[in-house]
Amino acid sequence: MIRVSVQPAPIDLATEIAGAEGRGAGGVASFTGSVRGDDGVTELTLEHYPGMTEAALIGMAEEAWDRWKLLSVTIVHRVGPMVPGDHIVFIATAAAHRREALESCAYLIDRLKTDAPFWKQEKRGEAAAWIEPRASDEAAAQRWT
Amino acid sequence: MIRVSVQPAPIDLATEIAGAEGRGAGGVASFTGSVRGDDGVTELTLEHYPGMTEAALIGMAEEAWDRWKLLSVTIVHRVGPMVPGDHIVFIATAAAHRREALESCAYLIDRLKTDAPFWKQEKRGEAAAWIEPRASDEAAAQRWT
Amino acid sequence: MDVLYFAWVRERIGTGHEQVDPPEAVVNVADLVCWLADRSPGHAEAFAEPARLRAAIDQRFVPLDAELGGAKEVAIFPPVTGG
Amino acid sequence: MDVLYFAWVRERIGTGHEQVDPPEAVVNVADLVCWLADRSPGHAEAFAEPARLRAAIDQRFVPLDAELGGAKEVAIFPPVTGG
Repeated sequence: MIRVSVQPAPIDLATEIAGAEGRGAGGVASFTGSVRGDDGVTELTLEHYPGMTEAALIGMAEEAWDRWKLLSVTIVHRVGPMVPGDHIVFIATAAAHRREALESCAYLIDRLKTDAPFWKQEKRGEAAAWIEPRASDEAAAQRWT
Repeated sequence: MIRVSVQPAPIDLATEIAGAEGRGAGGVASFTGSVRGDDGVTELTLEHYPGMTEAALIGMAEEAWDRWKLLSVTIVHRVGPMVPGDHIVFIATAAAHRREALESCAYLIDRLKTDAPFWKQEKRGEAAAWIEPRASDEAAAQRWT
Repeated sequence: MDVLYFAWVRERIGTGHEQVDPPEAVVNVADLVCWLADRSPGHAEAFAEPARLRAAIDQRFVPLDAELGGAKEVAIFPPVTGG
Repeated sequence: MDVLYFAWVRERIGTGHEQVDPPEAVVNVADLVCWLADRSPGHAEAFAEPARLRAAIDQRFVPLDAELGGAKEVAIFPPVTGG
């Protein structure tokens, strides 16, 4: 089962993690990314490319599915305005054994950082700034190739 | 925050994952291990060494905390009889960035497999068998040293 | 041809979408960016540093030297920062 | 000294706990296992292959050649299989 959702609504972790358990799964790995409030950020807005975003996420989910023989892949990404503490992204992978689940989950978050059309804008009070990509994210994605 | 629980009660994933988010966490990684029903297993019983188990889990949580500068560590391990689909173990780690959360979560499940006093007995109908340790688990734990 | 803009490229240009009909000399994405830059001061500002731009043709990431071919939808945007 | 058994060691011996008072010649865990093996056919069976045994002294994992010292609690069990 592959589930991909790009949504303005808050991510319901309880529902998503329960839904992520594939039949026969021995292990489910998940990653949840949240808006950090350190550094004075008061709001974070996620812009994306409707249509292409969903296709890109489904493409990565399918690659992970084949590479690690997964039983389920869930990718939920929020878009629009968020505040510190809100969940931006939830990824979960289920496999017969833990290694496949853990590795594919790390792969998906690394790929998602560099290969899906999302853009983050931070607000600190009235001041808005688009986030620059980090070289470390590019390096993280490269290690899977 | 370090939370360790060794319990006969079912693991409530929704509560545990919500509780695992440390203040200021940018990422939470989790791993949930479940009883697999393949191979004809009808019941799994987890025996443990009361007192030593909790101390061993707290020890590993503290090591991960120091090594990855974590914001929270949660380890919940069920004991007693379980059926296929039941959750055996839930591990979650929260950190400012994803790499620390993902790595420490993988570390903890590898360590837990080899360094905590749990023993699994599988039942297939009337036939009961204690599970033998797997060499791959030992190798997985070794890679962190 | 539909051209889409995102993030600060969109903000500088002042719109997220326009329809354009580039001349035949516009062969690849870099050519298109160069040609679009003349449309307004906002376009010129958005496209001042091509090294900071990324692109997609018909919803697939491509390098800036990718040929447009029969592209229906070209998107120009900054490097992505999701997750 | 309290001796604890777990998993199939416990099952073969028929109890998870006994109090014993080993002689001075019993210096390390391997000596203790050897000495305990004489207590019953169940003990003998449980301890037939020392390579399959693991141990803890006062709730810390130790190798079988670890000295007992002033140990209050020694546990003998198969390799662990949790998680």
